[in-house]
Amino acid sequence: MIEVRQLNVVSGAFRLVDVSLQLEPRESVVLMGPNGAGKTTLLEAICGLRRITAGSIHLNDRDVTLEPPAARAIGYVPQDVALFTTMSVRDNLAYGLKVRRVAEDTLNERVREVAQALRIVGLLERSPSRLSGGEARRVAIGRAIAFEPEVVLLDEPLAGLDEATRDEVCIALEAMRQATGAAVLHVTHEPRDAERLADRVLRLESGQVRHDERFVASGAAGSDRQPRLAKHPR
Amino acid sequence: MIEVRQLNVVSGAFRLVDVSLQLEPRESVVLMGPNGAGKTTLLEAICGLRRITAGSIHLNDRDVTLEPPAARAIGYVPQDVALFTTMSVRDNLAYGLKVRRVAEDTLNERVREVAQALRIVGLLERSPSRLSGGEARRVAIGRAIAFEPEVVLLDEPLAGLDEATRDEVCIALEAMRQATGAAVLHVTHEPRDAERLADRVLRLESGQVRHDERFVASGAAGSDRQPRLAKHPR
Amino acid sequence: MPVDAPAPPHRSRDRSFLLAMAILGGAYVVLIALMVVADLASTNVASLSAAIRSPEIRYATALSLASATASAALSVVVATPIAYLLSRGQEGRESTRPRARAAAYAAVDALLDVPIVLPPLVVGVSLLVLFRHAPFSWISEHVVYEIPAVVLAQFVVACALAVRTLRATFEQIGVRQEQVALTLGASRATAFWTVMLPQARPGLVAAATVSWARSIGEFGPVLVFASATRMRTEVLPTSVYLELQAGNLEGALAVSVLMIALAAAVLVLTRVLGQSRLAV
Amino acid sequence: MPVDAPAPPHRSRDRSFLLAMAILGGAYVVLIALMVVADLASTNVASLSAAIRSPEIRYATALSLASATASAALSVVVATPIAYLLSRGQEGRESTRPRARAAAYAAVDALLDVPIVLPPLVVGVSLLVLFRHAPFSWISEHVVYEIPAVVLAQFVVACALAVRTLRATFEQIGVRQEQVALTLGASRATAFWTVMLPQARPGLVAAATVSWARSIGEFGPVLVFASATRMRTEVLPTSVYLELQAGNLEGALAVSVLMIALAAAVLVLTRVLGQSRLAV
Amino acid sequence: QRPNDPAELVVYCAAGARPAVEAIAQSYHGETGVHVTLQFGPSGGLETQIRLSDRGDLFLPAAESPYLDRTRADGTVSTVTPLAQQRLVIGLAPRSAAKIGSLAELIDSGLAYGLCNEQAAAGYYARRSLEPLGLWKATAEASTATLPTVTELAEAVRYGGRLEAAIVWDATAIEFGLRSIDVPELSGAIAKISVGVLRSARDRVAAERFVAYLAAIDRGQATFIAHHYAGVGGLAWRDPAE
Ligand SMILES: Nc1ncnc2c1ncn2[C@@H]1O[C@H](COP(=O)(O)OP(=O)(O)OP(=O)(O)O)[C@@H](O)[C@H]1O
Ligand SMILES: Nc1ncnc2c1ncn2[C@@H]1O[C@H](COP(=O)(O)OP(=O)(O)OP(=O)(O)O)[C@@H](O)[C@H]1O
Ligand SMILES: [Mg+2]
Ligand SMILES: [Mg+2]
Repeated sequence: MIEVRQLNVVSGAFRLVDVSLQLEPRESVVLMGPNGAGKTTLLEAICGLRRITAGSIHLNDRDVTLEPPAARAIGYVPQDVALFTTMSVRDNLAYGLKVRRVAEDTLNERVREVAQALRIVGLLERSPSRLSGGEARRVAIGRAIAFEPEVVLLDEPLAGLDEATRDEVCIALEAMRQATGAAVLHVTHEPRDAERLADRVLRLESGQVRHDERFVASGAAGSDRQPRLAKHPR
Repeated sequence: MIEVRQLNVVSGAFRLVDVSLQLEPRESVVLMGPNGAGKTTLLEAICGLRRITAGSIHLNDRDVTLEPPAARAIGYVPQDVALFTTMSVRDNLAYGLKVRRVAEDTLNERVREVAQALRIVGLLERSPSRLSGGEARRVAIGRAIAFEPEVVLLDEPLAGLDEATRDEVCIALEAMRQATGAAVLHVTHEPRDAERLADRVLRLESGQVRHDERFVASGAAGSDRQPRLAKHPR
Repeated sequence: MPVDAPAPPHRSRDRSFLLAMAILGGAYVVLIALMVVADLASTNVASLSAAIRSPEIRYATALSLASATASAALSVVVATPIAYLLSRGQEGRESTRPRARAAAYAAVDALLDVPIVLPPLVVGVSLLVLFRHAPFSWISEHVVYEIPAVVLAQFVVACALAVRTLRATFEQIGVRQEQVALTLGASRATAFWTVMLPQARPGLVAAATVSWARSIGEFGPVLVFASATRMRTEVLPTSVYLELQAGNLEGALAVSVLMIALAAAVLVLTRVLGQSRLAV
Repeated sequence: MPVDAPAPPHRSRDRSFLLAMAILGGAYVVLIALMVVADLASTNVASLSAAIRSPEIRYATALSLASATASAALSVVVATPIAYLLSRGQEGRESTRPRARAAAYAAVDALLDVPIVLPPLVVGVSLLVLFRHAPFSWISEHVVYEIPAVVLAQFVVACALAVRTLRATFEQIGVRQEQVALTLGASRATAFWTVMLPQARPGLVAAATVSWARSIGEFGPVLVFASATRMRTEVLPTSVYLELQAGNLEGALAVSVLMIALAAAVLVLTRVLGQSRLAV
Repeated sequence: QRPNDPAELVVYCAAGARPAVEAIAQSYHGETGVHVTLQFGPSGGLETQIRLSDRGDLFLPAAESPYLDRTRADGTVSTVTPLAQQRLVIGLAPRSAAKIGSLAELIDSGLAYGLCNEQAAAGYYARRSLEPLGLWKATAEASTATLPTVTELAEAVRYGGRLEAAIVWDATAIEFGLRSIDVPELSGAIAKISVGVLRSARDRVAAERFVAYLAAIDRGQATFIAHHYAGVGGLAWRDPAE
């Protein structure tokens, strides 16, 4: 569950003013909006990577506005991928589990699971520095979901993926959501992805978030997610 | 004009074996293929950034296989954007003109033109470090085309652009091609982009390049480019 | 306006650029090599073997190696947090009191150059002066003129050099990977250990190298603060000094050559070991 | 298996980590500050004003500033190509003769530590010995015991420190931006000047700082190679040494304090100027 | 310090005097079992160490004046005992063929020669003896370089290449293999090497005992003479402890 209330962020000349949004558990929401609308800024603020000037952020009914990023337990896929360059792909995937001191066995199994779902098993021992764009993106996704966070923020997770992989990654993300009941906020520019992944679509434009009428309908109709939502009435 | 003959590149465990392809002047060709197929590797080899183990590369009927990158005069948009972090956006755009000692006036005008076409006029005095993903991508495109190269290699130039901007960038790229008669090789994963931009679509798969039948038809039918191609019968 | 420069100039320009660089840099490398050759030519095998057989020199060698290693380790350990805090602190420019903060940083920064700027003997004198006063005077008896003084004297200068090197390194490294580590649940400490430090590896190696080399070559502060007592606080630079004072240039150069050989062996070995670990 | 750590420990752990770092690093900063205070306390206004009024000290001040600046500039100019070639050369691992290449690098690398490892007096002696032989002997009369000797003696050591710092910096910087510059038509030289060097700015600043500071504090090599002729080759560290020889501790510390003040002023000023240019 | 053990003595010793003093300390240890710890350094540096550390028993600088004069004046050192003496000479590079009979000839010859800074003993004595003769200014002005210690100066003449001569101690000249030339202008420049007992000495009796040994004509002084210093006369060794 993510709730953002009247969030204000200043980033140089750019500012987000009084942005509010709300995600139920298990809900998958797509955030769209033109380049430079502040989508990444918003996600980073939710992660705790941006100083916010006003407003509050609640995750699972806990006010985390002043918490450090680590306390928020968010699975975050940055737009710029930002893999850990000094670790192998395996260690990148395992990072969130290692810092939680997850037992060796569980950890290895979980890494294998994620790698299989994202089709990066063959890359596990490689260094991230020479991965192709699409490979790197998948590792970033795997790193964010391996520790099974309850809140997942994905900043253009499908950018640079080929068609076949895109399908598989969508399936993997959906499976992850089913398994953990996480609330997922995606950023994408691709209406197709929005249609496919979203229970709801939000638009960020001139600093304001609003429902996208086009997608609310199709998203609600085109998926079997509504019932599940009902099971978790906030 | 780009001609690649029997190109071999080794990159760790990955290798491109005997890749050949050919682009006429003014031709716009889209290169597709799964993640990790070697598209970026191929583009970098054409740019002169990879040591090639066999084969040759010809640009405008000149064998550039042993030339340094600067002598090839290719407009290259890297997949990882790689803007010059220590310069303003304006200086990024002007870089290719500056190193060619283009007169101040021409340079300024050209930068303005490109910035307008790509809708980044407002960013000109900014540092690249805080640009949004889509903004940065557009700057990278502008930097590559500002000096009006005769050969342009674009590695996923539209990734991360919002829909409206994507249209405008496509128009700008098309205008550039009209104006300079450049041969353009795009990499993309998006069939829509392929359809829209390509005279022809090539597929790179398991180290081999082949025509994509689906797109050859649609590309030829759906555009008015065939006549222009005919005017330059190589 | 397609601008197409002709091809050949490019390649030859690139060559002459690299050549110019190689000449400029090579001149210095050759100068150093010639200095070493000059030293070698001015000593002789007899002096060298006398040096190696002398128990005083052996003791000094052992003490030099041990103290320089201790001092370098200490330097890196202490310089790392300083350099990290300085480099990361300055990024938080949106501070509430930017002026005061900037002034504090400038002051600390200037202070950190003091051990490099101070003439060597004065570093030793300053330490002596310091150890006349509490709380240092409480342990003065176990430090001044004793082995801990050797390490401390070396450390004071070496650490300042390590800070400079590491700070440049940390400033070069972006915060992005650290940020992602934080979102993944790492505490700042964990992010620092697992993400930041591995990225800083070349800088850490350079800092360790430079502080070790400086420590082993350190003379002035050691002479004043630890004294030059044979078989107790005599390190190799002290041996060299004493030989020079006794008019034994061959002996002094023999010990210097020994130092060069030792240092080269240690540094190359460390590098090779470090490299092979890296190459995995 | 959603793992959700409770909140409070995170923040307090982060705090204690930063605190631990601040304490570890702060200890050194405080130590240096105390050394400066100790020096200040052991001198007096009379000695200070005597130092400032003495024409010899004034001359030494001017010579120190000028020679250190020359030496630092020269160091950065020479160290940059060395560091660049070393850091970029090693990346081309797909070389035809990797073994030979690696050995050559290791040798140059070890050589570059020699001026840091050598005890100060030996650096001076080595230079003296070198200048007895052609081709150096041809210009010996204009160098040895003259002002060029001051600069050369400072440069030999300062440059080695600059190389270490810059090399760590260059290794930290990826080749990507340089590569893109090449595709845009830049020669390697142009790419180096316009793309590489600006990225290396923190390292260049650190290298300049450290070599300037080291040059102004340099004593042993200057003493031997340039002598301590008053009003000719006397620099501030020599003045300090002479005061110490004369048993005038207050005077020696007064000159030292002067040096610290000068160096701090210069370094802070440079930094402020540099920063403001950067802040655009 | 352990009271009953053979006491350990700490002696601050000018680095230039190391060869002689080290030998003496060794034989003293052999004869009495007392361990003598020698701390070497430039005399002025040692003086500073003594003042700042308030430790040690004896101070043996490169020359009595000015070091022991100063320290005696402020009470840092009490009794001062002469051990040997040396005189200033012109040291010529071993390879040099120059024929020099006086300081004036040296100045006129155009040979590059060096002096010691007057803060060091050798410079101090040179000035003190040449100033009354009205020669100091000319000597200083015609010199090529001034070095802060006499050993670096001698080293420079022997190996350095540029200096051909220098005003140095006779003992130093011999030690560094220079041709030592007595000149009339410097005939009065004789410096005593003396040892002073420090105020900080914990066991004055032990300190005086070693001083006696150092000064004994058949012990310490003999060694100094063997190291090219001139003697100052005195008594043979009689252990005061017996
Ligand atoms: N320091 C700054 N000064 C001025 N503008 C800034 C600064 N930092 C960020 N911005 C601007 O803030 C806007 C929001 O950036 P953000 O990365 O959040 O956009 P986005 O919605 O993620 O865009 P994209 O779809 O391209 O990724 C951008 O226009 C960016 O240029
Ligand atoms: N040093 C290496 N060792 C092993 N594999 C490597 C190495 N360097 C590159 N590769 C592999 O080469 C393949 C080609 O990479 P390239 O970046 O050219 O792919 P791409 O077609 O551009 O993919 P994408 O669509 O994801 O951008 C990738 O699978 C990559 O992992
Ligand atoms: Mg974004
Ligand atoms: Mg690619």
